[in-house]
Amino acid sequence: MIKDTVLQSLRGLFPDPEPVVEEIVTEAAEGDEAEGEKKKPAKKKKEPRNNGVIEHDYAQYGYDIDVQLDPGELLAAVMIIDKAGFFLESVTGVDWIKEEQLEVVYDFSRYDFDTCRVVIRTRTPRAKPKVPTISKIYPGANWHERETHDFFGIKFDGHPHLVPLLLPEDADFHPLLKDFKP
Amino acid sequence: MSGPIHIQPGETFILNVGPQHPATHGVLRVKMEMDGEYIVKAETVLGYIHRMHELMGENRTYPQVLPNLSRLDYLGALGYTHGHVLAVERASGIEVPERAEYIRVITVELNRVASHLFWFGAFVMDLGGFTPLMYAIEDREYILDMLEAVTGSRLTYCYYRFGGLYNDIDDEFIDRARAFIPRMRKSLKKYDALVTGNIIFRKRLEGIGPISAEMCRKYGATGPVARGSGINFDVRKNEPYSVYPEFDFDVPVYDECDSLARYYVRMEEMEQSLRIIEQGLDKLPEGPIMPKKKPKLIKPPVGDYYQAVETARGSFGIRIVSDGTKNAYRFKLRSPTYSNMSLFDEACEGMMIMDALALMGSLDLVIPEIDR
Amino acid sequence: MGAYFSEIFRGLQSLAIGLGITFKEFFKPVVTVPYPYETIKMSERFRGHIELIENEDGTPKCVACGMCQRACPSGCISLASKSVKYEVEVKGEMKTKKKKVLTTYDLNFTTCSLCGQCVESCNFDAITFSKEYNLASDRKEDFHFDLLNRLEERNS
Amino acid sequence: MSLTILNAVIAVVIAIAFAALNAAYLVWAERRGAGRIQRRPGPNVNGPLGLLQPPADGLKLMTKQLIIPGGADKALFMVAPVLAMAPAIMSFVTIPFSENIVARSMNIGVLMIFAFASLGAMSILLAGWGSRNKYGVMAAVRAVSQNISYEIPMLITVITIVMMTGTMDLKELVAGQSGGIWNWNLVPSLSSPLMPVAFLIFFICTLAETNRAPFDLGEAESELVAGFHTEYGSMGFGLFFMGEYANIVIGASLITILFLGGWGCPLGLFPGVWWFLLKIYLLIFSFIWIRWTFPRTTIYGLLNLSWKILIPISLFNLLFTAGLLKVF
Repeated sequence: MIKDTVLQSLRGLFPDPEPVVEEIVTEAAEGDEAEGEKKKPAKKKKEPRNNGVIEHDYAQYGYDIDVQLDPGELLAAVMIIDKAGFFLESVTGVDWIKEEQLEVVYDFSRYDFDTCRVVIRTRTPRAKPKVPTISKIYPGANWHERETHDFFGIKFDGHPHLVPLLLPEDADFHPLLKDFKP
Repeated sequence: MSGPIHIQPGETFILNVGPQHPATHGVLRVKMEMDGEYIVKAETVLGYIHRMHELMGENRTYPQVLPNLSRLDYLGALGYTHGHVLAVERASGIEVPERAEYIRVITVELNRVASHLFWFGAFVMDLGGFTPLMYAIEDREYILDMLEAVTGSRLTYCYYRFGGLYNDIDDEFIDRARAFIPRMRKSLKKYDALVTGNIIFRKRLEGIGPISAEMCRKYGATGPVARGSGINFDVRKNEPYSVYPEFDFDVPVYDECDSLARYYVRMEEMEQSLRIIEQGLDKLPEGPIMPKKKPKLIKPPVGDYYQAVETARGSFGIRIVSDGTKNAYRFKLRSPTYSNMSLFDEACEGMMIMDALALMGSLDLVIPEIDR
Repeated sequence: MGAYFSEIFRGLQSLAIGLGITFKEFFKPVVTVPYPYETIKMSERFRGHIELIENEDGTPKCVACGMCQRACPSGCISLASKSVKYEVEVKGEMKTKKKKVLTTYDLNFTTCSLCGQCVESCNFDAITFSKEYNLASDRKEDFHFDLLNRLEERNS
Repeated sequence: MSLTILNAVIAVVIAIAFAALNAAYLVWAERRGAGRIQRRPGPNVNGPLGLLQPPADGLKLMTKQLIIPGGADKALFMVAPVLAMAPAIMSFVTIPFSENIVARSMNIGVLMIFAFASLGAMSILLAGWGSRNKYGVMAAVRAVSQNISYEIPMLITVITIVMMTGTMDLKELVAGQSGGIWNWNLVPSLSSPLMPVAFLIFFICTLAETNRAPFDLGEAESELVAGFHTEYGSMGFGLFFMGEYANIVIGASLITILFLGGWGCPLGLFPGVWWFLLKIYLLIFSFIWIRWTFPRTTIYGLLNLSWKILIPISLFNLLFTAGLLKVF
């Protein structure tokens, strides 16, 4: 199963696996509740979700592996994904305004019947959003990253042509930021 | 035909194909650097029909977004609305009655046939043959009439609801659908003889516009574009959703990687869709079309949900990040043509303009769906 | 050499087949409807713009609850009402009751996306779809429908 | 002397009238024909069967403003449409419609028609170049290379026929085929067994020379927008349009004269102008029919067809026929 091998190699990215694994166990056991806390920290905890790998139930969420990591480790993770033969579905962002963070979400999937959807997330401070580009590994990410830059203003470091794609060429606004006023 | 290019410095010129050009089927613009008839470099410029559906998805309640999805792709709208309702149902755990799911599949497949028919006509028109478009539209009209009688609109359907359907199909629809299948099969034979066999047509497509499997993977191409490059990928089979596992159908895959392979894939897909419709009409269970207990207000629990469906153009994904309110926190649409189109810049380098436009036609573009 | 000629021959043959098909189509009857002179009947479920439904006495069924206004994704419905006192006989006594009466019901058809959410959200079956489809005008104002007016015109 | 000038003027006026009328009503025929093939009626609102459509179109075109794009070469831009129409009309002068109906019979009629026909490429080149449009220039280059490469097999085929009949006079060419279908050049005889092939080559070349689909690369709507006449509006466009259809009539007339026995009846009965007109309109119908059936070729496919198939075969035909003529 490709899922297990990918899980293993992705877990290898986290140098201090012990606390992460623990958290996975608790979160997976608690299911919805834990997910809720993690996504909506305003309710109970103020901290966002810790970095790590979570295995998800496909039927409930629509993807199998959910990885959160630092922008610095992004390229290593994408490299693993690329080696395993995944294709890039999309790149997008989420604006977590209460945590002063922007999240970049990468979706990967596979062409064969060994289905495995991987979601990689990385967070970057809202004031100075910057993540490395993956368009060197996946040229298809070029447009997706440009689109994310359009909508969220996230700078993709090393992107060859980071100009507005869907918005007008002179656009200096980022409509999907939660504090955007048209 | 890609030929050797010996570019003299300063000998190239920029050709703006679009935003108003007969071959781009809408407001797409490709900035091509040309050396005579050869394309040296191409840059696609998007956004001429960008409407920010994703922001609308955040500003509106879940049911209010329903009509938006069919505005994405006006040719195969039902596939997109299907993806949306499935995503919201997955997020909020709504059970769908079996009859509703069957009707959804039947109508989606009908819409897929309609979409491919129109593509077929428009593609041949790209190559300069106008008449097949008219024949294709005649058959497509039959489907649209049928869908209009049941959904109430012809292109921008708003037919699916969270948990079921807007209204049930009647016997008239079933009779017409049954009559449609043999009629369509006959038409497909006609198209085969008129277009597929035609030497001019074949000469224009055979070996033209190669897109390798590796390129598909790197750019995330899905749907008939990927299947024309020997990739056996169809969300209906790979990640079965709805009631598709209960149907017996094949996924056409061709290894030639050229425009003709993509043509064949779509033509065969129509036949497979007819098979699905046939089986669906036979198996159609009785029962309600809406669940008994349906939440009055749709408020999915907090979380990040993803749903992929196979539309006429490829794998359409929808991501809903919910914060537990009646509006989505983030509403991401992953449109298949966006990825398919992004490989055009690389694929058309070194081609002649007429071949590049044939390649563009074979990608099956619907611009509102790229720009969203 | 043989391949060269067989390709030419097969090519010509395929062209002849194509010509045969279009020739046959040439003699088939036309399938189009000459639109302004003939029109097709709209199907029963056709969703045109909305229209108010009246009671037996000709007043609109609408109770001005505003559900349709809230359901509309594009905010193209605006309605206003006033409360009217009226007397009913309950158990032999005359009682004064209040009810809301619709005073205006405007549909801004320029932004309507014909999704039908309003009709679905209505709990009183007070609105329906019209079957009008050849609406064309070069003035924006022509598409701000006063549905109450239309209802009166229909009745008169 | 003055009588000859008057004669010539009358002949030219009649030729212009015939060309213009034909051009106008062939557009109508094309649209009706395309409509029937596509199972729709075509223009049918103006007048009975839509017969008033061409005058209405003409009126519309004439009342429109002629826009000259900024930076265009005005002289070339203006002269190109005229160059499209004028040679076509001139060619009519020498075409014999029947034994007596011919404006000016010449003993080198074939040569004259080809001389004028080659001017057509010039007008496309000037139009594309003069309008300062990238699509126009590309289309012009295409159209010129197309016209040159198709003139070769066409002329070789004509040489074969001239060799067989020994005359360049169109009237005599027809006279040589009189008497019935078995005398037509189309029908293979002992000394010319490859004549049907020559006919096919000539037919294809006529399609290509008149820029008709599937060889309409100069216009190539889905690639080059409208090709060489992208920037033309009003009557400039109208002249191109009329020139195209006048060329089609000339092409059909040439095929009729060279291969189908001109005004002769297939059975040798009642020869006359009606047979000639019947034949050319049948040919024109087949042009329309072909246009609305096939997709467009590519520029290299078009050149390949000419240089790799048509020219070798027509050359072979020429040599073969020459040899046979020597033997018999």
